[in-house]
Amino acid sequence: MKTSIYKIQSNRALRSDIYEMKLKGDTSSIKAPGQFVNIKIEGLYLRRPISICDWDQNQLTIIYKVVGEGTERMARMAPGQELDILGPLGNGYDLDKIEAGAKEKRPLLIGGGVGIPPMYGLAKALLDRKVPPEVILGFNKSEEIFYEKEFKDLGVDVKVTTANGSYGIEGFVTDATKNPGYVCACGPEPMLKAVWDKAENGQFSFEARMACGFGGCMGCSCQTKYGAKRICKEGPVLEKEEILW
Amino acid sequence: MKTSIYKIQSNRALRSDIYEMKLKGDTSSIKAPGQFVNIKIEGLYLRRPISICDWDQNQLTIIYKVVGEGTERMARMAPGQELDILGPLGNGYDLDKIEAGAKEKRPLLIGGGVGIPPMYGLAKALLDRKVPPEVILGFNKSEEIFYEKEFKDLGVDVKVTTANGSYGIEGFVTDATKNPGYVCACGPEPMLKAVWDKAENGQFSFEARMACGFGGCMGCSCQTKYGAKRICKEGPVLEKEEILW
Amino acid sequence: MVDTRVRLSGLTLENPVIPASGTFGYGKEYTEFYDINILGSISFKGTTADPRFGNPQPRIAECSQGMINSVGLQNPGLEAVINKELPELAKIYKKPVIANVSGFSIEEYAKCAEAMDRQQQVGIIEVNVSCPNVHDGGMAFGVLPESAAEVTKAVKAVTKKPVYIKLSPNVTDIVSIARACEEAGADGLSLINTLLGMRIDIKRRQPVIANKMGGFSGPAIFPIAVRMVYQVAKAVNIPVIGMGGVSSARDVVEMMMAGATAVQVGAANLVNPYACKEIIEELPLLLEELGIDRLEDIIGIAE
Amino acid sequence: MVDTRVRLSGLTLENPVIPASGTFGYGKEYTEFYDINILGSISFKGTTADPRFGNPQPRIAECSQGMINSVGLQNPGLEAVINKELPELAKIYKKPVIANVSGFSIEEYAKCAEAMDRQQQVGIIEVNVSCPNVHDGGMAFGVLPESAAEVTKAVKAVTKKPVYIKLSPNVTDIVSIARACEEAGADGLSLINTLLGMRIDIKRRQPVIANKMGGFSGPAIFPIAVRMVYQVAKAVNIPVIGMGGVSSARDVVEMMMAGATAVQVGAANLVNPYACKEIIEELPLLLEELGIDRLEDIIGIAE
Ligand SMILES: Cc1cc2nc3c(=O)[nH]c(=O)nc-3n(C[C@H](O)[C@H](O)[C@H](O)COP(=O)(O)OP(=O)(O)OC[C@H]3O[C@@H](n4cnc5c(N)ncnc54)[C@H](O)[C@@H]3O)c2cc1C
Ligand SMILES: Cc1cc2nc3c(=O)[nH]c(=O)nc-3n(C[C@H](O)[C@H](O)[C@H](O)COP(=O)(O)OP(=O)(O)OC[C@H]3O[C@@H](n4cnc5c(N)ncnc54)[C@H](O)[C@@H]3O)c2cc1C
Ligand SMILES: Cc1cc2nc3c(=O)[nH]c(=O)nc-3n(C[C@H](O)[C@H](O)[C@H](O)COP(=O)(O)O)c2cc1C
Ligand SMILES: Cc1cc2nc3c(=O)[nH]c(=O)nc-3n(C[C@H](O)[C@H](O)[C@H](O)COP(=O)(O)O)c2cc1C
Ligand code: FES
Ligand code: FES
Repeated sequence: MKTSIYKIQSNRALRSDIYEMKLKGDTSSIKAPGQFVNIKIEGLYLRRPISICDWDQNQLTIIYKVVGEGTERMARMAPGQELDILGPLGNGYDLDKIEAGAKEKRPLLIGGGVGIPPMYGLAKALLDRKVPPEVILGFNKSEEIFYEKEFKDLGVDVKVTTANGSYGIEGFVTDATKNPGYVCACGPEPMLKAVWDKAENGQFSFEARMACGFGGCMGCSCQTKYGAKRICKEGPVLEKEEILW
Repeated sequence: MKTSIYKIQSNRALRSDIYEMKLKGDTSSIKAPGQFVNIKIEGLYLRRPISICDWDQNQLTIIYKVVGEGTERMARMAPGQELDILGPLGNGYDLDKIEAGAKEKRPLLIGGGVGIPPMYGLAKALLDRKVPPEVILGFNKSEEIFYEKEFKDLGVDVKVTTANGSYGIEGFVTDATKNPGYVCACGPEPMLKAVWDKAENGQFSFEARMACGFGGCMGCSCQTKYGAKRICKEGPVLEKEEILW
Repeated sequence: MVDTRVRLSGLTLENPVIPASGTFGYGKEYTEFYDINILGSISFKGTTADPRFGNPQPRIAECSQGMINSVGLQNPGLEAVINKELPELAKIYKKPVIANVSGFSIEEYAKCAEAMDRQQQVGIIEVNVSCPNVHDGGMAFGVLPESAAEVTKAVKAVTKKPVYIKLSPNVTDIVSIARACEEAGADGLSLINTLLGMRIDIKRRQPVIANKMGGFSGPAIFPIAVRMVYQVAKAVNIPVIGMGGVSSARDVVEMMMAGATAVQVGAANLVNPYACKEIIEELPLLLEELGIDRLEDIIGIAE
Repeated sequence: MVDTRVRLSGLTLENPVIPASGTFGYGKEYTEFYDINILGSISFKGTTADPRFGNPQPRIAECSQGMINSVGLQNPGLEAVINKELPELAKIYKKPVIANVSGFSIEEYAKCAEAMDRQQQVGIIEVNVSCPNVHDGGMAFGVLPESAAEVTKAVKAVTKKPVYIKLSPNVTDIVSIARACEEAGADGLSLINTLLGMRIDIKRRQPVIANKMGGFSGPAIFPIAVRMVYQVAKAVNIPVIGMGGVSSARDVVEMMMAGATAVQVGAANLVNPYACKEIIEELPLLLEELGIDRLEDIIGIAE
């Protein structure tokens, strides 16, 4: 964990309000998919936490949705610009546990909205381990869909759900699976809860408003079965059995 | 008076801590030398007031000394960058009065340190009126000298004083003139006071910490014989006889 | 079309955006930038009975996202304001204005208010019991419920126009002061005035401001202002004009959701003379984006 | 070489830079960024008698040049702090530390202080009578001279270590509270704690923070902190630890010229984990530039 300077290599709109940014810089400390980075944006006080979507030796990919001032500014950034980034942060998904938990059935990765990006890195990591996952991507409507092709290009099974049925399976991510076994999920809290209710076991990634992102302020703490955990440090990924709703 | 966007054309060091910046933009409202502009600097709250040194149809020249955060940032700016500038502001020198006041002797322009830049524009304006001025430029030591050549290139008489005698006349600006007649001066307050004591008549340009620069806040008010005046609006140039020390 | 009107004690403003006292003079300087008749109203520079030069120079200091001023109520005095400034203001601005008055004694407040009561264009009298820039008096009245109430009563006794008391944020319990003013008959409250602040010039090893301390305002104080507007609006039944760091249409909406019926814009005008104009233009677009048809519906909506 | 040492009640700090309570945990997280032994001291997270989770989520909001937190004194409780956190802190940090303690009753303050009195590494006990994030108690003690004095006396009675009272800025007259603490036997004062602030999410039309209000800190509050440190340092004869928005060596110098003997850095650590390190490295260079040989010489130099 450290702060370092990354240079923007590309910053393209995947749809009107979702961007994919590729950054060149030191990725050597990234330990697991599901970790995140904390991005300093000139003129704003707090850094902005964004999940790592993908990385290789010296390139980092993030995907972000424009929801406020920080992400608006990010959307206007141009290749060549440098960013002060703190990371990698958080625990990320525990691949050993996924492998162990998904002996009978294939692991199921479920992403909703901007919970999708970390599932991409996770899918790749599982493929590397020869534990090919199944993937469900949830959207509200067909116009919102992004990264379906990128997942398919990995060679994994991908199901897409849309709440209004305009594409893929009509309904929510939970409508695309009957008896989910070991699930890794990231997305809005109501989705996480619905998946949690159904899944046998798994890992769930949470969001919280953060000040530091590295465990210094207790701003992001949540209650778990094993006491308080910091989403930024002991999270963002929690085990199914420890989660208290 | 309005805010508009100017583009930096050049930004060169005249000496280690003094820079000359040329800006492209609308100069059509400039009425007189001695007016100033108020520059927005990204990340700082208040604008920075800087005198207009020179201008032509679409170019503005300013000269500034690096003394704090704002001017430090300006020194790092590169050609092509755009600046949000409010101006022209203030009254500027009254050329009619100079002409009327300098019937017997030539008008004497005295600039000290960063009080020198407005004297350049003033000298040019007086030359245009066929009222060639004499100029005295005051510095502490020879290494501090700037713009001597530029003044000479205008074809005006220029005397340079240095406090330590390392160049030109040893002493202060007042040591370079016996019986100054009509004087226009800009520089540090002790210099203005010394010149004011000696001069028959003239116009003196003052500084004040400003919030708005256009008369809205009363932040810059000073007492004069005729009541309170705003340095940014009724100033920065005051007549000799109205100044209260 | 979005309805941006708001009502303040019988006055209907076209929009809630009002330049704050002391940052807009009597309007004249801003006519060079835009037609000031777009403004909801104008709170003009604080008037005292006698002319005042104010405090010695320097009286401005920069801060991170804000500024300190120690202007100290510079104004030409009641007579000149009424005979010269207000007639000139009437020429350039056609709506009711807010007369901000100050004083160093209860009598002075009453004297100023009484004179303002007779000015046709004055729609509201805003009583500044909270200026941190005058040594005795001024702020002292605003930091205790009793003295704030006393000023309120004295002013109410001499005017039929709505009286708004402008509160100081430099207090332990702004709600108790707000309540005291309401009980004393205030028709509304304006808050917040500046926070007492200080900067030191580390090269000169001296305070930047000649008066040492001054009034701190600008975006930096916005979260404190929102908090106080929220607390006060929940506690009283009279309208609150919210201010403190407002610089954008978003800030206006946030202030109103906290409980403000109208909003004043101070320091923002100084660094961007078009600030109020930009806010007024942006406001209907933002409201549309947020799905708000009638601006008045959001007053105090945040629970 | 510039001498950056400062003395606090018999303790000599190598430099005046101390991470502020609640923004540095027990130091561990920061060891990943730099060797924390460069720090003048550390004020660790506020301790209460019992473990506390603190307030519900969300408890962080962004502001212009600052932030609001409503963490609400999350800590593992006195026993765990003493048996687990402090022994671990002793392994990674070798100098005396500042034990920040809180309470919901006079007895709780005394209990925490008494336990801290027995901890060898604790050099100073910092008594937080000013947390705005706990509903009853906490801040209430810090807003009245009488109750602040009462807490001071109760803590002084149970410890021989220097006792610093941490004051709230959310008061009308901080000087009266400072004086009351001094008279009650305080060895020093720490100020300021956070200002009570609030933000509203205009899309959700609700306060951002679950608890509605929270403690506002960061560069935005610096001018208020400088003013209060100046007022208090002039009024008392005990050392003042200054804080509130300090983010650079320049800020440290300004705070000390206002009267602080040492300086705490809070929010700045959160947005830049290297903040204290950078300040400590920059400080001697800045002092040299300003012609200051001995840092202690500038304490309170601004008149
Ligand atoms: C561990 C983690 C991973 C994330 N990964 C992604 C991702 O890969 N892609 C993506 O689009 N978004 C992601 N988010 C959400 C993202 O952090 C917010 O959308 C972003 O901070 C909004 O910033 P803004 O300035 O545009 O919005 P504003 O609303 O202006 O932000 C104001 C403040 O609120 C915080 N905030 C606002 N929304 C959220 C949120 N949902 N979660 C946490 N803080 C928030 C901001 O960080 C900032 O401090 C992640 C959040 C967390 C905690
Ligand atoms: C009418 C006028 C014309 C000026 N013309 C010039 C010029 O042509 N060239 C030049 O180099 N300087 C000029 N100055 C001074 C210039 O404004 C300051 O040097 C500059 O604002 C310093 O900014 P800073 O951020 O570097 O310093 P900082 O000290 O960091 O500034 C902090 C605050 O103090 C203000 N301030 C600091 N010094 C002064 C000062 N001397 N006068 C007014 N405000 C100050 C700044 O504007 C800012 O608000 C002029 C000042 C005025 C009032
Ligand atoms: C330069 C200046 C002068 C002010 N003069 C007055 C005044 O005369 N009367 C008054 O009630 N408030 C005065 N104020 C306070 C403002 O009206 C307003 O309450 C405060 O600045 C907070 O708003 P802001 O953060 O938008 O500036 C003044 C503020 C500034 C910056
Ligand atoms: C996240 C956070 C937690 C805090 N927790 C405590 C605490 O436990 N005890 C305490 O005395 N102050 C606490 N504070 C206040 C700080 O110690 C400091 O007084 C305040 O933040 C002002 O300094 P700053 O502007 O540098 O942050 C906390 C501040 C923050 C930002
Ligand atoms: S955000 Fe600071 S501890 Fe998690
Ligand atoms: S700087 Fe505002 S009136 Fe002169």
